[in-house]
Amino acid sequence: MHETLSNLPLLSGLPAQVLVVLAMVSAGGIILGCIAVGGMFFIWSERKVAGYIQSRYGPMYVGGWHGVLQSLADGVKLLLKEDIWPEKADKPLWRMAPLLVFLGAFLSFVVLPFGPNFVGANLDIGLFYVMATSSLVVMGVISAGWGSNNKWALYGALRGAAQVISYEIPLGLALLPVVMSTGSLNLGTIIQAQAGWIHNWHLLNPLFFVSFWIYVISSLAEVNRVPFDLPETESELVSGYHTEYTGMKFAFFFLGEYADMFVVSAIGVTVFLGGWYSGIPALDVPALFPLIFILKSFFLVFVQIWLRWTLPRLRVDQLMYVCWKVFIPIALANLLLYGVIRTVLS
Amino acid sequence: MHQQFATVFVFMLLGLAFLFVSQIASKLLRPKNPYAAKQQSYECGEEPEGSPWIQFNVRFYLIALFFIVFDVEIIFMLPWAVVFNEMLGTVGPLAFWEMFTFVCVLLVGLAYVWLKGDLDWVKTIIARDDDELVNRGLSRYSSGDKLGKPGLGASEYV
Amino acid sequence: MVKFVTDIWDTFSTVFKGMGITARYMRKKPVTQQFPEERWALPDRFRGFVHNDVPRCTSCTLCAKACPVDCIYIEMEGKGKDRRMTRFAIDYNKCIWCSLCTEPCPTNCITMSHDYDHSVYLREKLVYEFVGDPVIPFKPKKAAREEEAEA
Amino acid sequence: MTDVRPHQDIATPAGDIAKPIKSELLHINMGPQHPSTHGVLRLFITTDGEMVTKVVPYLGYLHRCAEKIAEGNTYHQYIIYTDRMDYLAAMNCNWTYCLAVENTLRSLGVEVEIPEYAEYVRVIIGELNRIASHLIAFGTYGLDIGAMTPFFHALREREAILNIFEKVCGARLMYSYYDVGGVKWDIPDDAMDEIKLFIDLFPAKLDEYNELLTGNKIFVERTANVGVLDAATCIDYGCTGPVLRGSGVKHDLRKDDPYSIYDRFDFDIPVGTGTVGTVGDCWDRYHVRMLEMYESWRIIQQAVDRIPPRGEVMAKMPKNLKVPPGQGYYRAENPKGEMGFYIISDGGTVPFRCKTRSPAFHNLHIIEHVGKGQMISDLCATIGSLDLVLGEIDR
Repeated sequence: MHETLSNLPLLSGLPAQVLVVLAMVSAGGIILGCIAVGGMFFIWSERKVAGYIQSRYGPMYVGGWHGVLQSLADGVKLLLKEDIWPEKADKPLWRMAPLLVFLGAFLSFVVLPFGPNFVGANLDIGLFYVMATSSLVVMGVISAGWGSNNKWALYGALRGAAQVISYEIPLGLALLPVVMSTGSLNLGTIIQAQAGWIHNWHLLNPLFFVSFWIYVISSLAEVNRVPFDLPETESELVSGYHTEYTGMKFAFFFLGEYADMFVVSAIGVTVFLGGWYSGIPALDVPALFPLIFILKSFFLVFVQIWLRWTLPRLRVDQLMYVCWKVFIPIALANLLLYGVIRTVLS
Repeated sequence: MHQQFATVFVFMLLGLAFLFVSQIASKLLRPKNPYAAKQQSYECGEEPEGSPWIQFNVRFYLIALFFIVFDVEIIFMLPWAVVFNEMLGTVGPLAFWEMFTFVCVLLVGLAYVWLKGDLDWVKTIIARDDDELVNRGLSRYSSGDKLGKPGLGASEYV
Repeated sequence: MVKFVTDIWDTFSTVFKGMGITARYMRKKPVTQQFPEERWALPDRFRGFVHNDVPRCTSCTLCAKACPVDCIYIEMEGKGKDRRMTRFAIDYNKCIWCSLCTEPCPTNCITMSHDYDHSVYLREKLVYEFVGDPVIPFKPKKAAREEEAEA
Repeated sequence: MTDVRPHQDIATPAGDIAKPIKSELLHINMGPQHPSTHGVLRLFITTDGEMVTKVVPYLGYLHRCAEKIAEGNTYHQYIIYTDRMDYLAAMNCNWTYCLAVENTLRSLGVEVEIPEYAEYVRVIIGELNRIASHLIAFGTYGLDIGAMTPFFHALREREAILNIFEKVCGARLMYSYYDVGGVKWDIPDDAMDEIKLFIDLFPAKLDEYNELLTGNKIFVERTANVGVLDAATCIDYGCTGPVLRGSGVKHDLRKDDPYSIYDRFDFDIPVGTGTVGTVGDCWDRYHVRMLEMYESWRIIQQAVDRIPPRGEVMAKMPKNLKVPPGQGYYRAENPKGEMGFYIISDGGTVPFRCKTRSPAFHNLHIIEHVGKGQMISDLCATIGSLDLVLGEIDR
């Protein structure tokens, strides 16, 4: 990216190092803006989808057409909201929690490959990096729950911890066959393996079919969405781990959650749905790559929203049952089966 | 490569900057009117009974142990998965059978904890010394005894 | 093992069934109304704010007696020909829209109107005074009463 | 009575006895401001991790002294207070109270002849309100389990019923429509058309609910075998209505002790059968309500078919209703269970005492018994399956 910057007339005289840093900062700024705008868009679309599923309109007034700016108005409202802190809270932990949740989601965006050249940091261990940063969220959840000195929050945090760490295993195991196939953890390389016609997508490869389903369901659990939204079960735990948060702190939890939704969807698109490729070679022009990638990710986000407004939620022991007795054995079997097939075929 | 990680670092700084800027902006704009009732921990509109910072019974603490085992396993498997293709070419089926053995050993472990019942939520209220439930377990789906003390004041619990 | 597989199958099939229903609703038009712009056509019997038509009020206090929450205040001065109604007030803080007051009214002057959105900022403003200066209560004419009886 | 379970029950599947884990109990106020206590119920729960070891319900956050108010209001005036008991089925509460007054009058020698047409109107409106109440029960139960959409779908159909009620009596929640001796107004033609339309459309909606929630595997797993109440316990605690029927007891006053004109209609009493779990679990109680909506639909259909031409809707009643000295009790099957009014009269225009037997009050207290040893999520599911209305519990 810094090469592009060096071509700009204003910046052409600057030394290369400065340009590199400038490139990093501008990339970060762009992604930050995308998260804020994208997060608001997801919140708005969630409310609209929920509305239409439930035979009502959802937000309609702010911003003219179908209340598109409702989330912005809510954001401004949250910015102006009084910050209420529980007197007995463990202040440092309590203050740190929303930052961790947001940061965990934000850091994952660095490696998301929106296009061959539209990537913040093209890490060779991209997939591993995403798995690592997304577990930062659980730190935030735990510190929120423990720090707020609230019993419901405590329940939410402990459930969240058990859930997120458990579901990381099937999530990782589901991704392994693809890694074995492509021989790389670099997200760009994984996408390039799916170039060409649509049947090259890993989703349509029968060997990866089970992996895909395990990934999609586990990713729901990773981002605490229905039917796995146990950390914030609003009907049982009032609001779960963010019961005690108001104003901007609450906004960060919210934004973090929606950013996380996008991250897992984007990883799903990268690994299984052909990333930035449209599936039709004629359409694969570099200018369209980010658009295709984002549209596909939006589709997966939409599926998450759709599921949320359809399903009841699981109980905490059933959640664990599904993870340890269904997904992990199936994922392991799937992995071994894939290994056997590859070995035999070679 | 270093530059890539530097990017990650710059991102982190940017994220933190964003967080702090918005917090400070909010601090400048928002009203401030704390009082005792507002700052009470939320417990459905009642005064909180005791502290939540207790030795909490995490039934699934065993799961945490298994998690560590399995997560380490995934970390071992990731590099293997990356080089799996190359190894098929160089060492042949051995590339698979090695990992197969490794996974099988872990599967035995999983089977063991599964059969032992440690993957089940312990669906009992365990007998406790400091409670009226002394030496008595209640199964989760049983209805328990009918002689609960009715109408105890909340103060009697703390 | 069979149960394990059928459970997974059941889960997927019922989840997809539910998603089918919700997907169907996503395409349907919502049934709700955009309240301030679109308004509900109120049925004839709608029980809105109680309204008193003072010129026809005989100040007989039957409505006040019928009210189960005592939200109608009627005050009078004088006797016989000098009788004046000085106050007829309804406290909508208390009113429960039961329409019991309309039943005993001899002249049908107290009615349930079709108004329903009288929001105010102060509770005191919900005490509606119907009488400003003292008024002479309405005296139904005998002829009119006979006509009514015939009808 | 102490029920010490054999060790197999508390054992892990492999047969080991669970070993004590050192941990402390957590005391939590669940409610009055809690999303799943259906109002301002306060449950003081003691938990050991996720497991609830003790549940104590505390009442009175919505207490309005309804029974005391009855002693200062005439028999007519008290009707509007019965609206505010079970506010989700206000028509049925009105009806029960009017039945109680009428039957007290009858038992004391005053003849009350309710017109045939009024009886049909009472049945149609009462059963419509039963459907409306069960729709709320269905919707909020979905909320308790975590599904939000069924709630809105249920509200949508409930709106259709409320529109009918609005045309019939002018109010959408607090109807005060039934009167001692009949009903206050007849059903206008447009409302009758809407009732017929509702009859046509409702079964399809019911099927949709079943597809969306009842059959859902996650829902079944959450509710089957949870909060099991056996028939004997239910009877011990005085539970009635869907809670009792969910435990397999075929008890419905509309059949067992027919009042009004229920003996003329053909309908069944659904009972819990343990289709997906044990008899008397949450799913059974929930499913009984779903089936009851269908049965109510059948009753309305028959009543609409057979309703006589429009006539008087009120019996000849004195303007100032006085009940001779004496007493009387009458009960009727409300959506939540068996509601009854016990009226003592000293001969005046106001009752000397008017005691209410409200179903949800009796259904609630079983939570202390069944909540023990459940998980918090199950407790929410159990509370939801009892279908509590705090207005009626606290009165």
